[in-house]
Order: sequence, then structure tokens, then C-alpha cells
Amino acid sequence: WNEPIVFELHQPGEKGVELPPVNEQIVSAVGDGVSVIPDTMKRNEKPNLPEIGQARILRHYVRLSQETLGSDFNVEIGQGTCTMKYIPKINELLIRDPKMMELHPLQDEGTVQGMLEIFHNLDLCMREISGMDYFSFQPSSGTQALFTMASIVRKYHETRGEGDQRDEIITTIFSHPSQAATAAVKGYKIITLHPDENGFPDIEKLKAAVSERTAGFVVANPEDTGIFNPKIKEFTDIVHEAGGLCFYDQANANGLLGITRAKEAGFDMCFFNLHKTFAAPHMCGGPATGALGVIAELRDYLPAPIVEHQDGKYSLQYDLKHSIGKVRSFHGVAQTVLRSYAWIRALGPDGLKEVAKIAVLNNNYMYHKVLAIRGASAPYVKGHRLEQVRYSWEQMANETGVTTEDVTRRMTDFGLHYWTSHHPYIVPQPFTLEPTESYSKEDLDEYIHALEQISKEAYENPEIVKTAPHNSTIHKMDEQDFLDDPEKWCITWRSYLKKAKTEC
Amino acid sequence: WNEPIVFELHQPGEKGVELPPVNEQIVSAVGDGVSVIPDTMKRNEKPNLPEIGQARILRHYVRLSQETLGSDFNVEIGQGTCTMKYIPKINELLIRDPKMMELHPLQDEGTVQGMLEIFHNLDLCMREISGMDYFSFQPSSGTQALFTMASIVRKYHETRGEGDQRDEIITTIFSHPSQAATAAVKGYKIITLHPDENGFPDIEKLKAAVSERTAGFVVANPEDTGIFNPKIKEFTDIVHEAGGLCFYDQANANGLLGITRAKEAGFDMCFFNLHKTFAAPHMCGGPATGALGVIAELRDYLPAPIVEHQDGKYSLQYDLKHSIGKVRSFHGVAQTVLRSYAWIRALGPDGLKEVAKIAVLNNNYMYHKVLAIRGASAPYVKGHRLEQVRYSWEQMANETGVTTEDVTRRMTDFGLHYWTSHHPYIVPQPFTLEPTESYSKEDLDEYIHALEQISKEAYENPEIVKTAPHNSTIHKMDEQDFLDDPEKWCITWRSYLKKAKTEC
Amino acid sequence: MSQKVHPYIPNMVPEVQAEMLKVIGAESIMELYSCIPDELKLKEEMNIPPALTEYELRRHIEGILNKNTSTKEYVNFLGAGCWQHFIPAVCDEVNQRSEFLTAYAGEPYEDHGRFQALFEYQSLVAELVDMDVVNVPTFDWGQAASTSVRMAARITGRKKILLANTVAPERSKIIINYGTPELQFEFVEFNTETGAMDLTDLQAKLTEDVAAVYFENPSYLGFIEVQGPEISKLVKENDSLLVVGVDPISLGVIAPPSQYGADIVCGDLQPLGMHMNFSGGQAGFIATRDEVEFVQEYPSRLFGIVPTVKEGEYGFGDVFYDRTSFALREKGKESVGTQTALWGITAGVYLALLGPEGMQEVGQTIMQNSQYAAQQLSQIEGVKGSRLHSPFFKEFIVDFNQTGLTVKEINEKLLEKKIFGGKDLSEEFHEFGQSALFCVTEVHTKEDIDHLIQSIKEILTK
Amino acid sequence: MSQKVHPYIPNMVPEVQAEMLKVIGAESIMELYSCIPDELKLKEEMNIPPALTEYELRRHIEGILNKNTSTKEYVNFLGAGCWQHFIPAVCDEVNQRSEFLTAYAGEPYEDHGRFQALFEYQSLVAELVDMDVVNVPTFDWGQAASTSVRMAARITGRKKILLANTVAPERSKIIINYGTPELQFEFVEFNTETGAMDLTDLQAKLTEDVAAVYFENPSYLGFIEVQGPEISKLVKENDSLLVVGVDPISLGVIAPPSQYGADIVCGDLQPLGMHMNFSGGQAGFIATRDEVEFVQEYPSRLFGIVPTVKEGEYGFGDVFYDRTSFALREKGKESVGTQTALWGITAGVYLALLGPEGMQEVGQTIMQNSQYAAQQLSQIEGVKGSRLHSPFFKEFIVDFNQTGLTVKEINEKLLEKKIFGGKDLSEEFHEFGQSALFCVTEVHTKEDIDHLIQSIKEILTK
Repeated sequence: WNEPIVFELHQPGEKGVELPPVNEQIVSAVGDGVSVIPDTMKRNEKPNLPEIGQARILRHYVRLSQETLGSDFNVEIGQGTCTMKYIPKINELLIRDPKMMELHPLQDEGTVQGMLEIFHNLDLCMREISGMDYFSFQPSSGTQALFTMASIVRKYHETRGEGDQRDEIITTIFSHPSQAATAAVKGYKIITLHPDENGFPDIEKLKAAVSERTAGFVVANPEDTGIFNPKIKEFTDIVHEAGGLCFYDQANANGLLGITRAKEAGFDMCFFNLHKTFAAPHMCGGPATGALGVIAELRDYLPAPIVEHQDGKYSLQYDLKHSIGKVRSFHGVAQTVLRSYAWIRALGPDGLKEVAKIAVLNNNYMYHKVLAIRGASAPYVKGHRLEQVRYSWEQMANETGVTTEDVTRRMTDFGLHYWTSHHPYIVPQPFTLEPTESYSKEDLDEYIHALEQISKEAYENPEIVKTAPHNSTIHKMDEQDFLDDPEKWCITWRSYLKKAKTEC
Repeated sequence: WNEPIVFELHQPGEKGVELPPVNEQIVSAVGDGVSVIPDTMKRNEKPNLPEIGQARILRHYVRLSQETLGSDFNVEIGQGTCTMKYIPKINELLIRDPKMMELHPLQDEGTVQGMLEIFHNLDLCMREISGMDYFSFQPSSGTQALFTMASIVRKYHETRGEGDQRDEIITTIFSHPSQAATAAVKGYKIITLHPDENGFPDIEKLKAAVSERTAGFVVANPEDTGIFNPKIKEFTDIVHEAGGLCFYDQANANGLLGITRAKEAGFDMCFFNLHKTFAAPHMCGGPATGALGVIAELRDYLPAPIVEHQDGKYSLQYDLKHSIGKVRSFHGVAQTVLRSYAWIRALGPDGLKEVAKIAVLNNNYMYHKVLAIRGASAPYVKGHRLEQVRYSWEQMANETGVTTEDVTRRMTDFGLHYWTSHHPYIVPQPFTLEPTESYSKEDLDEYIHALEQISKEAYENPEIVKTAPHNSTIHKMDEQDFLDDPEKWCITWRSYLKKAKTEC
Repeated sequence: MSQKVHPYIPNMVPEVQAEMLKVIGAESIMELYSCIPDELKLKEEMNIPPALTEYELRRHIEGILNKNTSTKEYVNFLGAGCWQHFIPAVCDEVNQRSEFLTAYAGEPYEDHGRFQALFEYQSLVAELVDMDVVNVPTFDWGQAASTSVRMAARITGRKKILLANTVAPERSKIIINYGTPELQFEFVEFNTETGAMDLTDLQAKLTEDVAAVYFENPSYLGFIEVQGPEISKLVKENDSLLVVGVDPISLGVIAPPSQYGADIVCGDLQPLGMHMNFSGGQAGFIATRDEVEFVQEYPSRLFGIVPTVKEGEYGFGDVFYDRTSFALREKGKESVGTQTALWGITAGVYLALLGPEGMQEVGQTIMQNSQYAAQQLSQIEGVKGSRLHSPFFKEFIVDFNQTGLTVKEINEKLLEKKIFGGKDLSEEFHEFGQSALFCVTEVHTKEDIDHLIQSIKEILTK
Repeated sequence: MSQKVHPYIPNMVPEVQAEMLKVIGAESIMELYSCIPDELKLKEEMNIPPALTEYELRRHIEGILNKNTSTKEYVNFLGAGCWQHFIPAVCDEVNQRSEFLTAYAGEPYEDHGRFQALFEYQSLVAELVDMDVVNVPTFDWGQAASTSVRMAARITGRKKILLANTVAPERSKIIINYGTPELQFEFVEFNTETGAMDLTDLQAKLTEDVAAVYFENPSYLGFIEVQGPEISKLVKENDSLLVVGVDPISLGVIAPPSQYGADIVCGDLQPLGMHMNFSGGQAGFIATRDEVEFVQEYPSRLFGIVPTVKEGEYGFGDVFYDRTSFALREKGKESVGTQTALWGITAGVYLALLGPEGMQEVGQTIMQNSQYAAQQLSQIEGVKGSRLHSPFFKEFIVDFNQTGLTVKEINEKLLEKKIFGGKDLSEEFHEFGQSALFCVTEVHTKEDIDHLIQSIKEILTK
């Protein structure tokens, strides 16, 4: 398809849907309803939205959907750190139950016992998986969970009278950028530890960093390199001794389920991405849930309410003494809570452990295969990778001029995703692959084969790769600064009409 | 995608879904359950089905779906006679209600009052639209409705002692082939009337054809040419005088809703395709419904049961004195009944009439535009077309060698459907377009433009058209007799493995 | 009602209409109807309620549907040709995809996916029935059986069809209406203790004008016809063809009829992934050997695989299209048209999901659950859990003659206990008196069955 | 439990594992975990119930969900930040498409459709709010407001934020937690008879350290703040920024805040096509003018349109990516990550469906229905239909102080009549005593409202 922008479909007079009409008797009783608005506050011109018949709108959006590569459609390995896994269709059916979709969050507790039971049951499961004592599902992404944890750290120290003194949070460079960013939002100075030559977090650097100003330590383990820090318990001990709290970004937990837990590693808090590790879909980027677990001592700091269960009755507990307040309206994204609960129940404890084991098996298989590709490498320690690996095309780039961005575009010609990775590009020419447990050996081989092919092309005929994509929905975008020059960027169609169209 | 055949995805040991397990106590009580089957009747080897994980199966089928061009995705004008119209999404939501999906057809009537009400309500609407007195929704396609009508014709004459004598059914060449085919199945000799030079059914030929052997007359009006027979009432009178029944194939009714009816034209029976005129989807070719209406006199010939309504209670009436028996199990395709009822209620009487009028407007607009394309024509009378037209590329084929089949393949490069038409090819190099009410002028123009472009190519560079498709899911198929030589045809994968693969 | 532009009809916009009429050269749309004589034009308004907006429509329809009580709310023991089975969510996802839902008769290129999915369905069912040719599905089992016996008649050039007397009565009605007047039908007696076909009667009726013998296995009454090989032998000796109808979900544990001599196999795909939908889920299949004399007699479409000009790529097309009524009108083989393609695709998804192990497992679980139910029913005084002595699959006759209550009465009382009892057989099979056909599948839990048992006990002791 | 291969985990097949381990050169999978010290390894089994098959899972979950009573069963008058509106079926169809459901962070090429759909959403909301820049949506209104005031603080270099005291209390909690410790917050008083902001108090608090004033319109309490232009004037005189939160479904009838001087507009998309989902449908948007000093302060992704090398073709990409925390970590603007993209796409579909007429119509119908409800309530003795005198949109305060009953008691009794009464305000707004916030939208029929009136009458006369 070469589908126009929705505004270009405008045909005055067409209609997409009819609204429920107002009752004539109501009109008789109250009139037109809008005259009560003072003139200054009335909308005088209708919004400049397009008018389009229903069939054409549907056609527009289903065509756009086909131009989108969901994980249902490809071997979704290339979005490393994102834990793209199979989204069970049964769960998608279950969340469309009107007994879920049509619930108002403020309904009387007696009328939402089922929903509260699901929240509580998932809480119980997450406790087993993490060793934590209480969970909140209010944070609606990993980033928001990180922010919530930073908020709890602050509240915790404030409650103890050390709010001003403890103004530093320590993180590592291979943890997700949101760890640093959210702590900074909460007013903290960030100390970022760089790894040792093997890619392990450096314990000496941590020792040097902690002090009476340390509020907390936040880290992913394994980090985005896929390397697990075996000394993690020593790390948390050091931070605890300095008086800080330790909080754990479990975005990379997929290789750890049933294997090792936050509690034993000495963490006070942790969070899991339900939309990654627990098989809720990514939905183009949310809504999502960052399930936040804390030890009993921190229960009263959680955002309210949390679900409690007593005498067979579920209730919402709003009365949390030190609560940071709220981070998201009402109860969070109930659908992801239901999906993840369903996923856990479909697997059971043994299945969860298999998830972890196969994710690690798949990743190590991939690791061995990718390292054999000409021009590819995986910096830092050999082996020791769990569920993902951050690789590098540094050699290929040096030898052929083909960069990891070129590979990104070329991969789309194979109908596959490939993501370079987060900033910062500490690893040069990076790419991050995370095969999860969802893909078969044959799937992995297909993906590996595409990488091999591109490497071959890069060495034999680099232009093919550099001018890619050749076979995608659109051609290569113009490389001028349409996205970074304020005179040229157009964030909306009306803006485009003002800026770009006038040039023509 | 270049998606393999599902059997090629086989990986021994993988599993697509788990079944509900048998209860252990049941096993204790009855054992393995299968030992009671005598050895001769036991299945010894498991069926040779593939073993595939759930994600891979889903990926397979969703990819195949993307390689299928549903009417949601294109300007679906090219399947003339099929009345491809907008399928409202609200109706698709409604049929997924468990109160519909999970009903057993033999449930106590008291527990399916809602379903029976919908059947009855649709019956009432169809009576208004057709002038008939009773409807059955048991026939599950147009063809089955035609067959049912032929069965009623036979039963009717048998009841009157003329079963053997009246052994001929008269039809016309531009009616759907199923009219002749189904009557033949019911044991009738078929008399086919050819049109006069203007494309109208020839009343003189009808007069010559009727006799005491005439059992019935079946016709579409307008026929597949889009030409309405204005003398239809004279036709039915002639047949009635000869003692035959008249039954009406309303597959082409989309231009007639609220304009003219079967009753006034003198028909004793008629049917409508709910999956065409009444906006139930085609679903790749069924399940569907041929809603069959009869005049009061023929009520007792209908297949049982029909729905009745008395004192606010709906019931199934099985006791029809002359019933032909059954043509389909239970009650027919309840989902299409619900969909069509919903569609009628969304339009109301005025909306239905608009459907007809706009379908005719769209078709006549198209007609004028297509006739202006080089090489295209519409045989028979000028004008007088209602909702569709059978066109011809005879001139283009003569002048350029490009045939209507070539155009079919080339249209797929534009992401559009184009159907040549039914056999027999009375009109040379035929194509049949039916734009329905669902498409906007802009949509029609897009389709017309594609035809113009192809005509241009045919005259300027015919090879482009002849070697099409260039840009479709697959390349042009090998033109050998893989489909007609018994040594080469492979109707199943196992057959392919036996025949084709051994050659390699 | 003023003419608001309806969301489904874009060209109701007056300005657009005017522009189009100008191109056509007409003053008004009604002018385009000048070919219809005035006396045929509808004068009055149709008596149909005014249009509802989407939200009103939804409330209206849901309001009506809420008068139904579904098998999700009550425990259901009805079968008799429409069965409640486990339906994997993936089946629904695939058949609700907009592309498959709204596609129709496209060509092998733009509809490649549809062709492939149907070819795969043919191939998967072929493995299940162990035969080489399977059709694009027809309306239902009744139609499949009807066409099967007509095919047999054309192949043999004979006109008489013998039907087992245990064939589902509603199905025989379809078969007989479809076959007459060209074919003659006769019924073969059965043993009322086992359900098995009376071979003596069969032999007597197997005259030289018999084109085919048709029976069902598992039968409508649930019992397994264990004389497959014997019947086959008699049929073959008479140069007739053997047509057998099957419930395909039984074929993981019961031998497919091809293995005991059937020439044509037919049945219903509904158990393989279709919701009951008040009977909207039925779809009939036909399977035969890959022999020209069989293939040429199919009225249905048959999709075959074809290489494309690119090596290693497959395309698909209609095999032997010229036999169909599309091509030959009344000279074609019966007729063809819209049938039940989407259910074919769905059955393919189901079989791919279950695989060989799954099909075996589901068959076994059904046998275990249904045997358990029959066993428990038999322990109730006055009730015979399975009236017939032969092994059965999924369904079985429960004999209530000794209870003093009619099936109708029992079912009414079961309804109060949120149970849909089995189908009342007292009209269709007088020989069994007050008996009912109960259906137990893999979806019934032990608790469901125990609830039935307990409820019947309570009803009988009242 | 023996290790059956799970349908979600294909490589559980032992033979495949062996092959893969051979490539890796390891003996067992656990060997790959050697990097984890033994003392960190979990010794006990997790106390989670054993795995359920798909059918068991479905019965289990549906069994739990059946304990809920939804707003489809009872008539609902709850709003307060999550509202029941008409949702066109096309919205659901689009957001349930497998492609959108399972896509994530693909590149502009293979995810072209996602980029375009989000760019279109931005563009459509831009028309509604009459501003040139709109972000890819964030979590909810609370987050959008939080970020808006932080943006204002960065733009002005000031640290104090004034909040209208009528801002939703739960929303203020989010804003304050998100803003502290960097920002200071102060509340501006309101007139308890009209809800309007106390301009004298505002003026007094508008000191030179004030970065922004934030109020909501229509407000949490439903009334329309009619002093928009006056407030704007005061704010501008102080070189502060005006941030206004809106319910976007009101913008077909109420002026968008940009038209009375707002610099930043935010709100929740949930009314535009999202089911309530027990609050899973929230999504926050932010809109500003197209000025560098504003654009550079967005933490969110902003998709822009870019020509491709082929003329007339559009591509899409991230505008000014280097401002984000992805690029700059703690030096970026706040943080970005997974937010609520699918709801953005859905809101786009909704706006495209309704068009200019529809947005106007829905706003008007809501006003008429809610005014009717308030009017009828006022006719009940002891009840004041709308506690405030000002015009309101969709929600209004119902004063029960004269009835002698608490809101809690009334709501409990309404529940018996299958009605969810309005939100109890007695804790959040003591000044209104026993009052409740009722919500009436276009989905309420006259019958629904009359049922409420009748029920309250019955409750009060008992």
C-alpha cells in the first residue's frame, strides 16, 4: 500500500460513525445544552478533523497495521533488552471479557471481587518469583517503576531525617538509561559506574562511590550486555552498610525465573516488566506495567492503594502510612495484570523455570553462532552470558564501512527486526539480540542466516547494505535534517501544511 | 513472506496446544478408555500431522492472512455479481457474544428466546423487503437456496399429482449457473433462454418454451449483465398460466431494496444472499445464508423448522405438512442471520433504499467511465444498467492480444481484485464490475484509473500485462497442466510428496 | 428523517452525487431506474423500524441476546450433530482476522494466502482420514453425505443407496431430499442391543442396483460400528461403494474408514475448532482416493499445488475446474458456490495445533469421560447409563424407561439445576422408549459429570 | 510433573536441546548458569500452583471474572477520571489487530504503519486542541500534567507551581510526587458556590518564582472554569506559563485552552475510544505550540514526517531525539520508555471516525443528558442536582446533605437497584459535606436517568 495521510482522505459530508442521539424529551426539558457556556469559552469553529466514511477509515488503519511488523509476524529477536516473546492468544481473548473491559475503577469493592482476586493472586506469584513481600501494579512501565522506587528511596530517607543528606544514587553504565533518568527526576545526583575490562560491574569503584550521601543503588543484573554480576550480594551489602537502599531493575529477568531472586541478592525493592518477561504484549509501546515489589519494611511507602485479602474478601487498602502518594491514576493497567497472571498459571512453577532455562540456552546458541560471523564480536568476558548479548560490528565497520545502522535497514528486507541498542554506544557499532524462550532452533537459524548473509554482502558488495531497504514499505528516508531542524520538522499534519507544503 | 507449507514446519516433539487433561479419578474408574475398541477398529498409527509450537503456527496463519486480500483492504469492485460491500465491524463484535457463539441448537426453546427473536425479526424485515410471507434461513448459500426452491417446486407438483408430468425448468443464460445446476440435481430438464439482441430476456422464446411440462421458471433480475427485465411481470404471468411456479434469484438485489419487490413481479418464491446484499462477510467462501422467502401458499413446503411468534413467546415449528424435509442441519448459519438483522436495523427503511440508489448511482458512474476506456465495451443495450455491468475487452484483445485473464493478473499489482466473470463466456473477454453502495467516488476513480492504466499498457507495452503479476505474493504460475493432468495434480501435501517430489 | 449521510454509504453526500450525476448525464438517481415499470415500483414505505446508531444497535442486540442462556452458563450434555469441544484461542484469532473474514473469490495471486490455507486444510484432513483427496468443505455433514452417495451413483452408474437405519434422522432427510428423484433409498436394519448393522438384512438388500452403502461411525447414537471390515467385504463383493460418515475428532483413536475399506469418507468439521453458534459452525468434508474416477465426480472445488516460474515457490489453483457447475452449468457435477471455506481454514489450524499426539489424546479423554458418565449413570436406580452394549464414542443412549418419568420431564427438571440434558430420542427411535442421547467430551470436568449424576438422583428421589 | 513440551516453549524438545548444547559445547543448560554463585540459587520450589492447560485456564479466569459486576450489567454514574463513553467497534478492531498489538520499537521501515498511525494521532489531537505539537502519549493525565509543569519550570527557569484547589486530588498526588523535591507547589483557592478560581488569591500567589499555573477545564468537579481569559491575562503578566488540563471529549463544544491563552495543554485520551478496563484505558497527552523552547523540553517521543528518496512518499522518524533520556540518560528531559502508544493510535481512529460534526455532537449530547439528570435530581426533595451554580460538562456535584443519609448509604442502596452511584466526595471535599460526583454521558438513555431518579426517590421515601 502507499497509504495517504488520514487528512488526505477528507471528503466533506462523509461520516465515520453515528453517535447515540439525544432523546427528544430531554431536548424539550433542557434545550440545546450548550447555550449555558459563555461566549468566550465556547468553541466557535468545529475542529478541523477530516470527514471520512467508515469503510475507508477501517481500510486505512488495517493497511497501516499490515505495514507494521508485530512479534506475531516475525522472529522477534532483534529488539534485545525488550524480551519479545510469544503473546498467548488465549490471554487476549480473556481480557476482552466485558467483566474486565467494562469495569469502572471506583466501583464498590463488592462488585469487583474477581478483579481484586486477580491482582492479589498475581501479587502472591510475584512474591514467590522475587522473594519480595508486597507488590504494587500501579507503575505502568519499567520507567515508571524505576521512578517509583526512586520516590520510595527519597521518602524512606526523609522519614528517617536523612532526606537532604543522602542525595546520590549509584547506577551502572550498562543498566537501562531510565535508571539514571528517573532518579535524576527525583532530584538525585547520579554516580555511574563503568565496568571492569571484562564487562563486570567494578566492585572497587562501588566501594569508592558509597558514602553517607548514598541514598540508593540501582542496577540491572544481568545488565544489557547479558553478563550477570556474580558478586551482586557483596554489592548490596556494601550499599546497605553505607545506609543506602538497593533496588533492582529486573527488566532482564527472563533468564532468572526460578533460578535466582532479588531477595537472596540482598535487594530491598525490584520491579518486573509484565509486558516483557510476563508475556503481556508491547502494543506499539504501552500501556504496560512495571510490577513493583518491596520488602515488608517498605510496604507503607508504596503508592496507594494495594489489594489485601482477608477472610475470603478482597479489599483496597488506601491507608499506607508513608505512602509516596500515587504515580498513576487508580489501579494501573488491569489488562496486563490479568494477562501476566494467566501466563504464569499456564506455565506453573516448572514452566517458569523452563522459560528461564530455554531463554539462556537459546541465547548461548545464538552467541556461539553470531561470533562465528565475519566482522561480528561480543566485547568483554568470553561466555558468561545469560539471556541476551550486546554484540558489535566494529570489525565489519572498519573493514567494509557498513555500520550497524545500515544493517538495521537491510534486515527489514528480510522481514526481520534488528535494533542497534540503547544509547550510549559504549560498545561500538552495537547490536543486541535476545532470543527468549519463544523461538525454536529453526527460528534462530533463520535469524542467524540473515545476519550471515548481510555480513557476506558487506564484504562482497557493501552498497546493497548501505542503500537498503530495497523491499520494505517505504524507501530510504531523505537524510537531511527534517527531524532536527526546527524550521523543517513537522510534528503534526497542520504543521506540515504550514511548513513543507508552502515550499512546493 | 515466502511461507512454507505447514507440514514443512514439523519439528518432532513440539506442541501447539495442550488439551484439557483427564481427571485421575476418572482414569481409576474407567481405565484407559480405548481398550474397549476392538483391534480391527483401533487406529494403530497416529495421524501423520505436523508437530509445531503455538507461536509458529500462529505466525504461519497470520502471514497467510496478510497474503489474502479481503474486502476490508481494497476497493472491492472487481468481483461483480458478488456484491462485496462494507462489513460493519460492530456486527462482528456482536456475533462473538458468548450468548450467541455458545448456544447449542437443541437447547430448550425457553433458553434461546433471544436467538429465536432475532430469526423472527429478520423474517419480518425480509417480508417487507420482498413481499413474501414466510422466510426460512436454513439454506446456507445462494446455491442451496436455489436447490431448496427447486425441491419445493417438485414437492408442490407432486402434491398436486403432476410430479412426473412437469419435468422442465426454464432459466436464462445470464442467470447464475447454479440455477440450472441445482434444478438439474433435482431431476429437472433445463431449458435455457438466450437474450434478444439488446440483452433482454426474450419473451417470445419464453412463450415458445412453456407447456404442460413446465414445472418452474427461475431467473435473476437484473441478470448478471445488470440489465433489468421490465417485462418480468408478463414473464411470470405466462409461466403461471402454464401451471409453473416462478422463483426468483435475488442475488442481484442490491439495487432494488425498497424500489421493487418479488411479490409485485409475480414470484412465488425468492431468495436473498445475506452474505452479499445484507452485509454478512464472505469469509473466503462461507458459511453463508440464502434467505428463502415464499408466499403463504407455499409455507408448508419449507424445510422445517421455522420460527413462530405467539403471545410473546418464540417457538420452533416443525410441523409443516408438505415439508421437503431438511436441506441443512438444525437452523442454518445463525451468525449471518444476526449480522443481517443488525445491518438492516442500522439502516432502517430509508437507509435500505439509499443502499439501492447509491449502488445504482455508483454503477452508472462506473459504466460511463469504463466505456470511455480504450478497448472496453458493454455489449447489449445502451444504458438500462442497475447495480452491475458485464463488460468486454473484446476490442482490446483483438487489437493488442491482451486478454481479460491477463488483466486479472495485472490488477493484482495494483492491489485490486478483478474477476472475469462466470462461465459461460457469452460475452467475449468478459469482466463484471459491481461497485455497490460502499465505495466513494474517490474509490471508484482509483479503480477506474487502474483499468485505464492497464489499457494504456496493453496498447503501448502489452508484455507488462501479459507477464504479470510483477509485484504480488507469488510469481506467475507455471502454465503446464498441473491442475488438469491426473498424473500431476496434487490435491493434498501427501499426494504432492508422492507425485511431485519423487520427480526431483 | 432528514437524509443524514450514513457511515456505511459515503456517496450519500449531495455534492458528490451531483457531480456523479453530471458525468452520467442524469438529473436524478431515480431517473436511472426508468427501466423499472412504474407498476412494479414499491409505493408504500417498508414497515421496518427506523435506523439505529451503532450504540443503540449494540444495546438492542445485546438486550435480545441476553434472553439466551448459553452453554457457558449451564452445563451442556447435548450433542446429536453439534458438539461442544475445546476451541484453542488461536483458531478464533485466525478466523476473525479481517483478511480471511472479508475475502471471497480472489485469484491465486492476491489471495495466495487463502488458497494455501485451504490447500493445507485439505492436506491435514487427508492425514486424519488417511486418504489422498479432500474437498474444500461443503455446508455440513448432511450435504457431504448427500454428495458422497451421488458421487457413488455416478461412479457405479447405479441408482440405489442403502442407508443404515441408525443414520441421524435429520441427516437422512437431507440426503433423501438431495438424492430424489434420481436415487432410491432403502434402510438397513440394526441390532437394538448393540446398534450394529444387521448383516443379514444388508446382504438381502445388496442387490445389483445398489450404488453405495452408507453408515456412520461413530454413529449418531454414539456406538462404534465394529463390523467395518465385514460390511466392507459384503459391499465390495457386490461392486458397490462403501461410504462412511465420521466424526473426525474420533480419528485419533478409531481407525479411519479408509483403513477398513471405505471408498468415500465424509463427516462434519465442526468438532475441529468451530463454536456451536446455534448450528452455525457446521461444515462437511468429503475424502476419497486420488483416482480420476473419484476426483472427476466431486462437485466441490479442489485446490491443487502448482510451481511458479520461480524455483521453489508454490502457487495454488483449482484442480479440474471444468467438471464444476461454474464451468458447465447443469451439465456440471451437481452445483458449487459459497460453502464453508472459513471453517475449513479453521479446522486446518485446529489440526496443526493438536498434532498427532493431541488428536490421540483428545479422543482418549473423550472416551474416558463419556465412559465415566455412563458408568455413574448406571449406578442410579432405574437408569441405564448406556442402553447399548457396544463400545461408544462421546455419545451414548441413557435409558430412563424404569424411572417412571419421561425424558421431557427429566430435562425440564435438569434445566432448573442449570443443566441441558441429552437429546430426547423418544420420537426418533421409538424402540428405545424414554431414552436420551447424552454427549460427554473433553470439556466436561469430573465435577460437571458428578453434578449431573447428583441432579438426576435428586430428581428421581423427589 | 514430567517435562512435557510446553506449547509456548518449542525448544523444550530434548533432541533439539542436545543438538544446541553440542554447538555451545556445554553438557547441560544448568552449566550455562555457572556464573551465578550457588548461594544465590533458589533452592526451594516456588509456591505457585501447577500449570493449567488452555481450557482449564479459561475456566479458571472466567470463573474469577464472573465474580465481577460490570457497567454493562448495572447502570453506571461513576466518572471522576475514568469515563464510560460510546466506543465505535472500529476502534476495537484496529487496536486488537495482531500487528499493532505485538509491535514494539521497530524502525521506520518495517514499522512504517505504526509510525504513521502515531503521527496521525498527533495530528488529529492537534486539531482538537488547536495547537501544533502533540506528543506520543504518556501514562495518563496525571503524568501529562506532571510533565507539563516540569516543562514549564524548565522553560521559565522557575520553581513554583500554582495548582487550582479543584484539581483532582489523586492527580495532585501524582503531580506533587513527580515534581518534588525540585519544584514547590501551592494551591489556589476556589469559590465554593461556582467552583471558579479565586482570582484575588491567584493574584496574591503569582510571585516572580511562579513557573506555571495549572487548572483543569472542565474541572474534576465538572464545572466549566469560565474565567479562562482572565486567568490567562494574570499569568502572562507575571511571565508565567499557563498549563490547562482538559477532557478532550469536551472540545467539540468548549473552547480549547489554546484559544484562551494556555501555553501547554494536557489531558487524558481515555474518553476517545478506550474501554474503562478498571482504569487500564488511561493515556495522557501534552500539546504545545511549535516553538523550539517548548519542543526541546518534551521528554516524550515526537514523530515527524520526512520525505523519502521517492517523490511523494512519506516516512516518519523521531523529532529531536537527542533531547530524550534514551540519548542522554540523566541529562535528558525527565525519562521516556514504554508509555501508551496503542491508546494513541486508538484515539486517532476515534477522532477520524467522529470528525468535526461528531465531536460537536457528542459534546452537546453529553451536556444535554447531564443537564437533564441534574434538573431531575433537583426536583427530588432534599437533593440538589447541581451543588454549584456554574455550567458543567458531563459531571456535577449532587448534594445529599438535606436527605439525612450519607452518600455511602445512598450508594449502597442504589447498588441494590443495579446502579453505581456517583463518587463520594465527602472525604476529598469536606466543604461539600455529603455530596457525590455524578457522571452522565452520551451513553445514558433517558430511561437510565429516569431509573436513577426513581430509585433515589424510593430510597429517600423509605
